[in-house]
Amino acid sequence: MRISNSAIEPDRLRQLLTGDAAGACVAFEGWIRNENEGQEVLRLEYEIYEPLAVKEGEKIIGEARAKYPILQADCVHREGLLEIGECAVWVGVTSAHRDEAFAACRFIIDEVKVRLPIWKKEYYVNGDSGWVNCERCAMHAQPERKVAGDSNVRKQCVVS
Amino acid sequence: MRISNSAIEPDRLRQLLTGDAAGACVAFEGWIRNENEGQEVLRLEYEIYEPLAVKEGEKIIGEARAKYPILQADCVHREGLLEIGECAVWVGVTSAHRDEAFAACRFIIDEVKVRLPIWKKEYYVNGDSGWVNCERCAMHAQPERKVAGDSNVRKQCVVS
Amino acid sequence: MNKNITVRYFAGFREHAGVGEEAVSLSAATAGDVYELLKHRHGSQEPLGHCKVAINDEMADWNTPINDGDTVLLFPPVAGG
Amino acid sequence: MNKNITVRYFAGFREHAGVGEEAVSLSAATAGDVYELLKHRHGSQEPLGHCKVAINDEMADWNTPINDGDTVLLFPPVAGG
Repeated sequence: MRISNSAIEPDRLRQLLTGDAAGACVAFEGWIRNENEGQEVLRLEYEIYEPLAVKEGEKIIGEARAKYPILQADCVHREGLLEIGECAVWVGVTSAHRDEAFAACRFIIDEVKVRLPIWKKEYYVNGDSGWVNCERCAMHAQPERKVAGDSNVRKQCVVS
Repeated sequence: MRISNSAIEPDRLRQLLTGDAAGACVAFEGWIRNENEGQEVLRLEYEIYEPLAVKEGEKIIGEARAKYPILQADCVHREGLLEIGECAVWVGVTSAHRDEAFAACRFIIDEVKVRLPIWKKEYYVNGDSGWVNCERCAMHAQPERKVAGDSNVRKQCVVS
Repeated sequence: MNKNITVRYFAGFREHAGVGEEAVSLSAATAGDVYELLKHRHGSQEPLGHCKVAINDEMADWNTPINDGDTVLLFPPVAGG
Repeated sequence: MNKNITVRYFAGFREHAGVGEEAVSLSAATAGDVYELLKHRHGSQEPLGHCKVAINDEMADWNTPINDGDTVLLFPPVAGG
Protein backbone atom coordinates (compact mmCIF):
# COMPACT_ATOMS: atom_id res chain seq x y z
CA MET A 1 0.00 0.00 0.00
CA ARG A 2 1.38 3.33 -1.03
CA ILE A 3 0.18 6.94 -1.17
CA SER A 4 1.47 8.88 -4.16
CA ASN A 5 1.75 12.59 -4.86
CA SER A 6 2.52 12.05 -8.52
CA ALA A 7 0.76 10.28 -11.41
CA ILE A 8 0.07 6.59 -10.88
CA GLU A 9 1.84 4.42 -13.47
CA PRO A 10 -0.26 1.27 -13.86
CA ASP A 11 2.13 -0.34 -16.34
CA ARG A 12 5.11 -0.07 -14.00
CA LEU A 13 3.05 -1.21 -11.01
CA ARG A 14 1.72 -4.25 -12.83
CA GLN A 15 5.21 -5.32 -13.83
CA LEU A 16 6.14 -5.50 -10.15
CA LEU A 17 3.53 -8.28 -9.75
CA THR A 18 4.88 -10.62 -12.42
CA GLY A 19 6.03 -14.14 -11.62
CA ASP A 20 6.29 -17.45 -13.46
CA ALA A 21 3.43 -19.00 -11.47
CA ALA A 22 0.99 -16.18 -12.29
CA GLY A 23 -1.67 -17.04 -14.87
CA ALA A 24 -4.06 -14.17 -14.19
CA CYS A 25 -3.71 -10.49 -13.43
CA VAL A 26 -6.69 -8.28 -12.60
CA ALA A 27 -6.22 -4.55 -12.20
CA PHE A 28 -8.72 -1.94 -11.10
CA GLU A 29 -8.25 1.76 -11.72
CA GLY A 30 -10.43 4.51 -10.33
CA TRP A 31 -10.47 7.52 -12.66
CA ILE A 32 -11.70 11.03 -11.97
CA ARG A 33 -14.89 11.42 -13.95
CA ASN A 34 -16.63 14.61 -14.97
CA GLU A 35 -19.93 14.02 -13.20
CA ASN A 36 -21.27 12.92 -9.84
CA GLU A 37 -24.93 12.70 -8.93
CA GLY A 38 -25.91 15.05 -11.70
CA GLN A 39 -23.33 17.74 -10.95
CA GLU A 40 -20.52 18.53 -13.36
CA VAL A 41 -17.19 17.97 -11.63
CA LEU A 42 -14.15 20.11 -12.50
CA ARG A 43 -11.54 18.41 -10.36
CA LEU A 44 -11.10 16.48 -7.12
CA GLU A 45 -8.92 16.87 -4.09
CA TYR A 46 -7.90 13.89 -1.98
CA GLU A 47 -6.86 14.41 1.61
CA ILE A 48 -5.22 11.36 3.16
CA TYR A 49 -3.92 10.61 6.61
CA GLU A 50 -1.00 8.64 5.30
CA PRO A 51 0.27 6.74 8.38
CA LEU A 52 -3.09 5.06 8.99
CA ALA A 53 -4.04 4.80 5.32
CA VAL A 54 -0.89 2.77 4.66
CA LYS A 55 -1.36 0.66 7.79
CA GLU A 56 -5.03 -0.05 7.03
CA GLY A 57 -4.27 -0.68 3.37
CA GLU A 58 -1.61 -3.26 4.27
CA LYS A 59 -4.13 -4.88 6.59
CA ILE A 60 -6.70 -5.13 3.78
CA ILE A 61 -4.11 -6.66 1.43
CA GLY A 62 -3.22 -9.15 4.17
CA GLU A 63 -6.90 -10.04 4.57
CA ALA A 64 -7.17 -10.58 0.80
CA ARG A 65 -4.16 -12.91 0.91
CA ALA A 66 -5.73 -14.89 3.77
CA LYS A 67 -9.11 -15.07 2.02
CA TYR A 68 -7.99 -15.95 -1.52
CA PRO A 69 -5.06 -18.04 -2.87
CA ILE A 70 -3.43 -15.12 -4.67
CA LEU A 71 0.23 -14.57 -5.49
CA GLN A 72 0.74 -10.79 -5.37
CA ALA A 73 -1.41 -7.78 -4.55
CA ASP A 74 -0.77 -4.09 -4.28
CA CYS A 75 -2.62 -0.78 -4.06
CA VAL A 76 -1.59 2.83 -4.71
CA HIS A 77 -3.78 5.85 -3.95
CA ARG A 78 -3.25 9.41 -5.16
CA GLU A 79 -3.26 12.40 -2.84
CA GLY A 80 -3.84 16.08 -3.61
CA LEU A 81 -5.54 17.80 -6.52
CA LEU A 82 -6.55 15.60 -9.48
CA GLU A 83 -7.99 16.56 -12.85
CA ILE A 84 -10.68 14.74 -14.86
CA GLY A 85 -9.27 11.53 -16.35
CA GLU A 86 -6.48 11.09 -13.83
CA CYS A 87 -6.05 7.79 -12.02
CA ALA A 88 -6.96 8.16 -8.33
CA VAL A 89 -6.42 4.59 -7.20
CA TRP A 90 -4.89 1.43 -8.61
CA VAL A 91 -5.31 -2.13 -7.34
CA GLY A 92 -3.50 -5.06 -8.94
CA VAL A 93 -3.73 -8.76 -8.08
CA THR A 94 -2.09 -11.83 -9.60
CA SER A 95 -2.96 -15.49 -9.06
CA ALA A 96 -2.68 -18.84 -10.79
CA HIS A 97 -6.33 -18.77 -11.93
CA ARG A 98 -8.62 -15.86 -12.67
CA ASP A 99 -11.34 -16.46 -10.07
CA GLU A 100 -9.15 -15.45 -7.16
CA ALA A 101 -7.63 -12.44 -8.93
CA PHE A 102 -11.07 -11.01 -9.73
CA ALA A 103 -12.43 -11.68 -6.24
CA ALA A 104 -9.40 -10.34 -4.38
CA CYS A 105 -9.12 -7.22 -6.55
CA ARG A 106 -12.77 -6.45 -5.92
CA PHE A 107 -12.39 -7.11 -2.19
CA ILE A 108 -9.41 -4.79 -1.90
CA ILE A 109 -10.98 -1.82 -3.70
CA ASP A 110 -14.27 -2.25 -1.81
CA GLU A 111 -12.47 -2.22 1.55
CA VAL A 112 -10.09 0.59 0.58
CA LYS A 113 -13.04 2.79 -0.29
CA VAL A 114 -14.74 2.39 3.08
CA ARG A 115 -11.91 1.83 5.56
CA LEU A 116 -8.96 4.05 4.63
CA PRO A 117 -8.77 7.57 6.13
CA ILE A 118 -9.16 9.26 2.75
CA TRP A 119 -11.45 12.18 1.98
CA LYS A 120 -12.49 13.48 -1.38
CA LYS A 121 -13.56 17.03 -2.10
CA GLU A 122 -15.33 17.66 -5.37
CA TYR A 123 -15.09 21.03 -7.10
CA TYR A 124 -18.07 21.66 -9.35
CA VAL A 125 -18.43 23.66 -12.54
CA ASN A 126 -20.96 25.90 -10.80
CA GLY A 127 -18.35 27.02 -8.26
CA ASP A 128 -19.56 24.88 -5.37
CA SER A 129 -17.47 22.25 -3.67
CA GLY A 130 -18.20 19.50 -1.19
CA TRP A 131 -16.73 16.61 0.73
CA VAL A 132 -18.07 13.37 -0.71
CA ASN A 133 -20.08 11.14 1.66
CA CYS A 134 -20.30 13.92 4.21
CA GLU A 135 -23.94 14.89 4.40
CA ARG A 136 -23.94 16.74 7.68
CA CYS A 137 -20.23 17.33 8.19
CA ALA A 138 -19.42 20.82 9.31
CA MET A 139 -22.92 21.97 8.42
CA HIS A 140 -22.27 25.36 9.89
CA ALA A 141 -19.05 25.82 8.01
CA GLN A 142 -20.56 27.45 4.95
CA PRO A 143 -23.80 29.16 5.99
CA GLU A 144 -24.05 31.21 2.78
CA ARG A 145 -24.36 27.97 0.86
CA LYS A 146 -26.91 26.46 3.23
CA VAL A 147 -29.19 29.33 2.37
CA ALA A 148 -28.59 28.68 -1.32
CA GLY A 149 -30.25 25.29 -1.17
CA ASP A 150 -27.78 22.93 0.52
CA SER A 151 -26.50 21.74 -2.85
CA ASN A 152 -23.06 21.10 -1.45
CA VAL A 153 -24.01 19.27 1.71
CA ARG A 154 -26.39 16.70 0.29
CA LYS A 155 -25.55 13.02 0.48
CA GLN A 156 -23.10 12.15 -2.24
CA CYS A 157 -22.17 8.77 -3.52
CA VAL A 158 -18.73 7.44 -4.18
CA VAL A 159 -17.35 8.29 -7.60
CA SER A 160 -16.69 4.85 -8.98
CA MET B 1 -11.50 -7.65 -30.77
CA ARG B 2 -8.08 -8.13 -32.24
CA ILE B 3 -5.64 -11.00 -32.77
CA SER B 4 -2.00 -10.02 -32.35
CA ASN B 5 1.22 -11.65 -33.49
CA SER B 6 3.36 -9.39 -31.35
CA ALA B 7 3.52 -8.59 -27.63
CA ILE B 8 0.32 -7.20 -26.12
CA GLU B 9 0.82 -3.68 -24.70
CA PRO B 10 -1.73 -3.28 -21.89
CA ASP B 11 -0.78 0.32 -21.17
CA ARG B 12 -1.39 1.46 -24.73
CA LEU B 13 -4.61 -0.55 -24.97
CA ARG B 14 -5.98 0.88 -21.74
CA GLN B 15 -5.31 4.41 -22.90
CA LEU B 16 -7.60 3.81 -25.85
CA LEU B 17 -10.48 3.31 -23.40
CA THR B 18 -10.18 6.63 -21.59
CA GLY B 19 -13.00 9.15 -21.53
CA ASP B 20 -14.19 11.92 -19.21
CA ALA B 21 -17.26 9.96 -18.10
CA ALA B 22 -15.22 6.88 -17.05
CA GLY B 23 -14.82 6.39 -13.31
CA ALA B 24 -13.69 2.78 -13.31
CA CYS B 25 -11.40 0.66 -15.45
CA VAL B 26 -11.00 -3.08 -14.91
CA ALA B 27 -8.42 -4.99 -16.93
CA PHE B 28 -7.79 -8.72 -17.05
CA GLU B 29 -4.58 -10.22 -18.36
CA GLY B 30 -3.96 -13.91 -18.91
CA TRP B 31 -0.28 -14.72 -18.51
CA ILE B 32 1.57 -17.89 -19.53
CA ARG B 33 2.39 -19.70 -16.33
CA ASN B 34 4.97 -22.37 -15.75
CA GLU B 35 2.65 -25.13 -14.58
CA ASN B 36 -0.64 -26.77 -15.54
CA GLU B 37 -2.24 -29.68 -13.74
CA GLY B 38 1.04 -30.66 -12.16
CA GLN B 39 3.14 -30.59 -15.33
CA GLU B 40 5.92 -28.06 -15.85
CA VAL B 41 5.17 -25.97 -18.90
CA LEU B 42 7.99 -24.63 -21.08
CA ARG B 43 5.97 -22.56 -23.54
CA LEU B 44 2.58 -22.38 -25.24
CA GLU B 45 1.40 -22.16 -28.79
CA TYR B 46 -1.89 -20.53 -29.71
CA GLU B 47 -3.58 -21.43 -32.95
CA ILE B 48 -6.43 -19.11 -33.87
CA TYR B 49 -8.89 -19.04 -36.71
CA GLU B 50 -8.82 -15.29 -36.97
CA PRO B 51 -11.89 -14.45 -39.08
CA LEU B 52 -14.29 -16.19 -36.71
CA ALA B 53 -12.33 -15.34 -33.55
CA VAL B 54 -12.68 -11.65 -34.36
CA LYS B 55 -16.34 -11.99 -35.33
CA GLU B 56 -17.22 -13.98 -32.20
CA GLY B 57 -15.13 -11.67 -29.99
CA GLU B 58 -16.99 -8.63 -31.32
CA LYS B 59 -20.25 -10.44 -30.64
CA ILE B 60 -19.22 -11.10 -27.03
CA ILE B 61 -18.23 -7.45 -26.53
CA GLY B 62 -21.60 -6.44 -27.98
CA GLU B 63 -23.35 -8.78 -25.54
CA ALA B 64 -21.39 -7.24 -22.66
CA ARG B 65 -22.49 -3.76 -23.77
CA ALA B 66 -26.12 -4.89 -23.91
CA LYS B 67 -25.93 -6.59 -20.52
CA TYR B 68 -24.04 -3.91 -18.54
CA PRO B 69 -24.02 -0.09 -18.73
CA ILE B 70 -20.36 0.15 -19.68
CA LEU B 71 -18.57 2.82 -21.70
CA GLN B 72 -15.77 1.02 -23.55
CA ALA B 73 -14.59 -2.57 -23.85
CA ASP B 74 -11.92 -4.29 -25.87
CA CYS B 75 -10.05 -7.58 -26.08
CA VAL B 76 -6.78 -8.63 -27.69
CA HIS B 77 -5.56 -12.22 -27.94
CA ARG B 78 -2.04 -13.38 -28.85
CA GLU B 79 -1.36 -15.96 -31.53
CA GLY B 80 1.69 -18.17 -32.07
CA LEU B 81 4.42 -19.29 -29.70
CA LEU B 82 4.48 -17.66 -26.25
CA GLU B 83 7.02 -17.95 -23.46
CA ILE B 84 6.37 -18.13 -19.70
CA GLY B 85 5.32 -14.73 -18.37
CA GLU B 86 4.01 -13.40 -21.67
CA CYS B 87 0.53 -11.91 -21.89
CA ALA B 88 -1.78 -14.18 -23.89
CA VAL B 89 -4.99 -12.21 -23.60
CA TRP B 90 -6.04 -8.77 -22.44
CA VAL B 91 -9.57 -7.56 -21.66
CA GLY B 92 -10.25 -3.97 -20.63
CA VAL B 93 -13.56 -2.36 -19.65
CA THR B 94 -14.47 1.15 -18.52
CA SER B 95 -17.69 2.38 -16.92
CA ALA B 96 -18.97 5.13 -14.67
CA HIS B 97 -19.03 2.85 -11.61
CA ARG B 98 -16.95 -0.18 -10.77
CA ASP B 99 -19.69 -2.84 -10.50
CA GLU B 100 -20.30 -2.92 -14.24
CA ALA B 101 -16.63 -2.82 -15.17
CA PHE B 102 -15.85 -5.84 -12.98
CA ALA B 103 -18.90 -7.78 -14.18
CA ALA B 104 -18.40 -7.02 -17.88
CA CYS B 105 -14.67 -7.77 -17.79
CA ARG B 106 -15.36 -11.12 -16.16
CA PHE B 107 -18.15 -11.87 -18.63
CA ILE B 108 -15.94 -11.12 -21.64
CA ILE B 109 -12.97 -13.25 -20.56
CA ASP B 110 -15.27 -16.14 -19.55
CA GLU B 111 -16.99 -16.12 -22.93
CA VAL B 112 -13.77 -15.60 -24.89
CA LYS B 113 -12.27 -18.67 -23.27
CA VAL B 114 -15.12 -20.97 -24.27
CA ARG B 115 -16.45 -19.51 -27.51
CA LEU B 116 -13.57 -18.26 -29.64
CA PRO B 117 -11.92 -20.67 -32.10
CA ILE B 118 -8.61 -20.63 -30.24
CA TRP B 119 -6.51 -23.67 -29.38
CA LYS B 120 -3.63 -23.87 -26.99
CA LYS B 121 -0.83 -26.40 -27.20
CA GLU B 122 1.33 -26.81 -24.14
CA TYR B 123 4.96 -27.87 -24.44
CA TYR B 124 6.18 -29.56 -21.28
CA VAL B 125 9.61 -29.73 -19.67
CA ASN B 126 9.54 -33.54 -20.07
CA GLY B 127 9.33 -33.21 -23.87
CA ASP B 128 5.62 -33.99 -24.20
CA SER B 129 3.10 -31.61 -25.66
CA GLY B 130 -0.65 -31.53 -25.78
CA TRP B 131 -3.68 -29.56 -26.87
CA VAL B 132 -5.43 -28.15 -23.81
CA ASN B 133 -9.06 -29.27 -23.23
CA CYS B 134 -8.71 -31.95 -25.86
CA GLU B 135 -8.98 -35.23 -24.00
CA ARG B 136 -9.74 -37.53 -26.87
CA CYS B 137 -8.78 -35.35 -29.82
CA ALA B 138 -6.78 -37.17 -32.45
CA MET B 139 -6.19 -40.03 -30.04
CA HIS B 140 -4.57 -42.10 -32.72
CA ALA B 141 -2.25 -39.33 -33.77
CA GLN B 142 0.57 -40.20 -31.39
CA PRO B 143 0.38 -43.92 -30.56
CA GLU B 144 3.91 -44.03 -29.10
CA ARG B 145 2.76 -41.59 -26.39
CA LYS B 146 -0.44 -43.51 -25.69
CA VAL B 147 1.72 -46.48 -24.74
CA ALA B 148 3.75 -44.19 -22.50
CA GLY B 149 0.76 -43.51 -20.23
CA ASP B 150 -1.45 -41.03 -22.06
CA SER B 151 0.16 -38.12 -20.19
CA ASN B 152 -0.39 -35.81 -23.13
CA VAL B 153 -3.97 -36.64 -23.95
CA ARG B 154 -5.56 -36.40 -20.52
CA LYS B 155 -8.21 -33.78 -19.77
CA GLN B 156 -6.50 -30.49 -19.13
CA CYS B 157 -7.94 -27.39 -17.57
CA VAL B 158 -7.65 -23.88 -18.85
CA VAL B 159 -4.52 -22.06 -17.76
CA SER B 160 -5.99 -19.09 -15.95
CA MET C 1 -26.42 -38.23 -52.88
CA ASN C 2 -22.89 -37.11 -52.17
CA LYS C 3 -22.03 -33.48 -51.61
CA ASN C 4 -18.78 -31.91 -52.67
CA ILE C 5 -17.50 -29.84 -49.78
CA THR C 6 -14.28 -28.33 -48.50
CA VAL C 7 -13.29 -29.34 -44.99
CA ARG C 8 -10.86 -27.42 -42.82
CA TYR C 9 -9.17 -28.99 -39.80
CA PHE C 10 -7.74 -27.08 -36.82
CA ALA C 11 -5.24 -27.77 -34.05
CA GLY C 12 -5.20 -31.49 -33.14
CA PHE C 13 -7.55 -32.32 -35.99
CA ARG C 14 -5.17 -30.71 -38.48
CA GLU C 15 -2.19 -32.49 -36.97
CA HIS C 16 -3.94 -35.84 -37.28
CA ALA C 17 -5.21 -35.27 -40.80
CA GLY C 18 -1.81 -34.00 -41.88
CA VAL C 19 -3.51 -31.24 -43.87
CA GLY C 20 -5.37 -28.07 -42.94
CA GLU C 21 -7.87 -28.32 -45.73
CA GLU C 22 -9.15 -30.86 -48.22
CA ALA C 23 -11.94 -31.38 -50.75
CA VAL C 24 -14.19 -34.33 -49.98
CA SER C 25 -17.31 -35.91 -51.39
CA LEU C 26 -19.61 -37.18 -48.64
CA SER C 27 -23.19 -38.39 -48.19
CA ALA C 28 -23.68 -35.92 -45.33
CA ALA C 29 -27.01 -34.25 -44.52
CA THR C 30 -25.76 -32.20 -41.55
CA ALA C 31 -22.54 -30.79 -40.12
CA GLY C 32 -22.65 -33.59 -37.55
CA ASP C 33 -22.59 -36.15 -40.37
CA VAL C 34 -19.43 -34.53 -41.73
CA TYR C 35 -17.75 -34.88 -38.34
CA GLU C 36 -18.76 -38.54 -38.03
CA LEU C 37 -17.89 -39.49 -41.62
CA LEU C 38 -14.44 -37.87 -41.31
CA LYS C 39 -13.40 -39.53 -38.04
CA HIS C 40 -10.65 -41.39 -39.89
CA ARG C 41 -9.26 -38.00 -40.95
CA HIS C 42 -9.50 -35.85 -37.76
CA GLY C 43 -9.02 -38.90 -35.54
CA SER C 44 -11.09 -37.50 -32.65
CA GLN C 45 -13.14 -39.50 -30.16
CA GLU C 46 -14.51 -36.31 -28.56
CA PRO C 47 -18.31 -36.17 -28.28
CA LEU C 48 -19.81 -33.68 -30.73
CA GLY C 49 -20.86 -31.48 -27.80
CA HIS C 50 -17.19 -30.76 -26.97
CA CYS C 51 -16.40 -29.58 -30.47
CA LYS C 52 -17.69 -26.74 -32.64
CA VAL C 53 -18.41 -26.26 -36.30
CA ALA C 54 -18.61 -23.34 -38.68
CA ILE C 55 -20.00 -23.34 -42.20
CA ASN C 56 -18.76 -20.74 -44.68
CA ASP C 57 -17.22 -18.70 -41.84
CA GLU C 58 -20.39 -18.61 -39.74
CA MET C 59 -20.66 -20.50 -36.45
CA ALA C 60 -23.18 -23.30 -36.98
CA ASP C 61 -24.89 -26.14 -35.12
CA TRP C 62 -24.10 -29.79 -35.67
CA ASN C 63 -27.59 -30.27 -37.12
CA THR C 64 -27.19 -27.45 -39.66
CA PRO C 65 -27.82 -28.87 -43.18
CA ILE C 66 -24.86 -29.15 -45.53
CA ASN C 67 -25.06 -27.91 -49.09
CA ASP C 68 -22.93 -28.69 -52.08
CA GLY C 69 -19.99 -26.28 -52.21
CA ASP C 70 -19.98 -25.51 -48.46
CA THR C 71 -16.76 -25.04 -46.55
CA VAL C 72 -17.06 -26.88 -43.23
CA LEU C 73 -14.66 -25.92 -40.42
CA LEU C 74 -14.17 -28.60 -37.78
CA PHE C 75 -13.08 -27.12 -34.43
CA PRO C 76 -11.65 -29.25 -31.60
CA PRO C 77 -12.52 -28.16 -28.04
CA VAL C 78 -11.41 -24.54 -27.73
CA ALA C 79 -9.07 -23.14 -25.07
CA GLY C 80 -8.62 -19.41 -25.37
CA GLY C 81 -6.93 -17.27 -22.77
CA MET D 1 -11.54 14.90 35.98
CA ASN D 2 -10.35 16.61 32.80
CA LYS D 3 -7.87 14.97 30.48
CA ASN D 4 -5.29 16.85 28.48
CA ILE D 5 -5.34 15.50 24.96
CA THR D 6 -4.33 16.50 21.47
CA VAL D 7 -7.10 16.44 18.88
CA ARG D 8 -6.55 16.28 15.13
CA TYR D 9 -9.25 17.25 12.64
CA PHE D 10 -9.45 16.07 9.02
CA ALA D 11 -11.16 17.22 5.83
CA GLY D 12 -14.46 19.01 6.61
CA PHE D 13 -13.77 18.86 10.33
CA ARG D 14 -10.44 20.64 9.84
CA GLU D 15 -12.02 23.24 7.57
CA HIS D 16 -14.68 23.99 10.21
CA ALA D 17 -12.29 24.09 13.15
CA GLY D 18 -9.88 26.24 11.17
CA VAL D 19 -6.97 24.23 12.56
CA GLY D 20 -5.69 20.72 11.90
CA GLU D 21 -4.65 20.11 15.49
CA GLU D 22 -5.19 21.57 18.91
CA ALA D 23 -4.58 20.81 22.58
CA VAL D 24 -7.75 20.54 24.67
CA SER D 25 -8.71 19.71 28.22
CA LEU D 26 -11.93 17.70 28.37
CA SER D 27 -13.91 15.60 30.85
CA ALA D 28 -14.06 12.74 28.32
CA ALA D 29 -14.14 9.07 29.29
CA THR D 30 -14.28 7.69 25.74
CA ALA D 31 -13.43 8.68 22.19
CA GLY D 32 -17.15 9.21 21.63
CA ASP D 33 -17.19 11.77 24.43
CA VAL D 34 -14.39 13.67 22.68
CA TYR D 35 -16.45 13.79 19.47
CA GLU D 36 -19.57 15.01 21.32
CA LEU D 37 -17.75 17.57 23.49
CA LEU D 38 -15.97 19.04 20.45
CA LYS D 39 -19.04 19.47 18.24
CA HIS D 40 -18.57 23.23 18.37
CA ARG D 41 -15.09 22.73 16.89
CA HIS D 42 -15.63 20.12 14.12
CA GLY D 43 -19.19 21.34 13.51
CA SER D 44 -20.49 17.94 12.40
CA GLN D 45 -24.03 16.63 12.81
CA GLU D 46 -23.03 13.22 11.42
CA PRO D 47 -23.99 10.27 13.62
CA LEU D 48 -20.95 8.69 15.27
CA GLY D 49 -21.45 5.56 13.18
CA HIS D 50 -20.63 7.50 9.99
CA CYS D 51 -17.33 8.75 11.36
CA LYS D 52 -14.17 7.02 12.54
CA VAL D 53 -11.64 7.63 15.23
CA ALA D 54 -8.02 6.75 15.83
CA ILE D 55 -6.07 7.08 19.06
CA ASN D 56 -2.30 7.48 18.91
CA ASP D 57 -2.28 6.34 15.27
CA GLU D 58 -4.29 3.17 15.89
CA MET D 59 -7.84 2.79 14.61
CA ALA D 60 -10.13 2.75 17.66
CA ASP D 61 -13.80 2.42 18.62
CA TRP D 62 -15.92 5.26 19.86
CA ASN D 63 -16.13 3.54 23.25
CA THR D 64 -12.35 3.21 23.60
CA PRO D 65 -11.26 4.91 26.87
CA ILE D 66 -9.28 8.12 26.62
CA ASN D 67 -6.11 8.61 28.65
CA ASP D 68 -4.28 11.76 29.56
CA GLY D 69 -1.77 12.58 26.83
CA ASP D 70 -3.59 10.73 24.04
CA THR D 71 -3.76 12.08 20.52
CA VAL D 72 -7.31 11.63 19.20
CA LEU D 73 -7.87 11.74 15.42
CA LEU D 74 -11.42 12.61 14.36
CA PHE D 75 -12.23 11.29 10.90
CA PRO D 76 -15.28 12.45 8.91
CA PRO D 77 -16.98 9.83 6.68
CA VAL D 78 -14.29 8.48 4.37
CA ALA D 79 -14.43 8.36 0.58
CA GLY D 80 -11.40 6.70 -0.93
CA GLY D 81 -11.10 5.71 -4.58
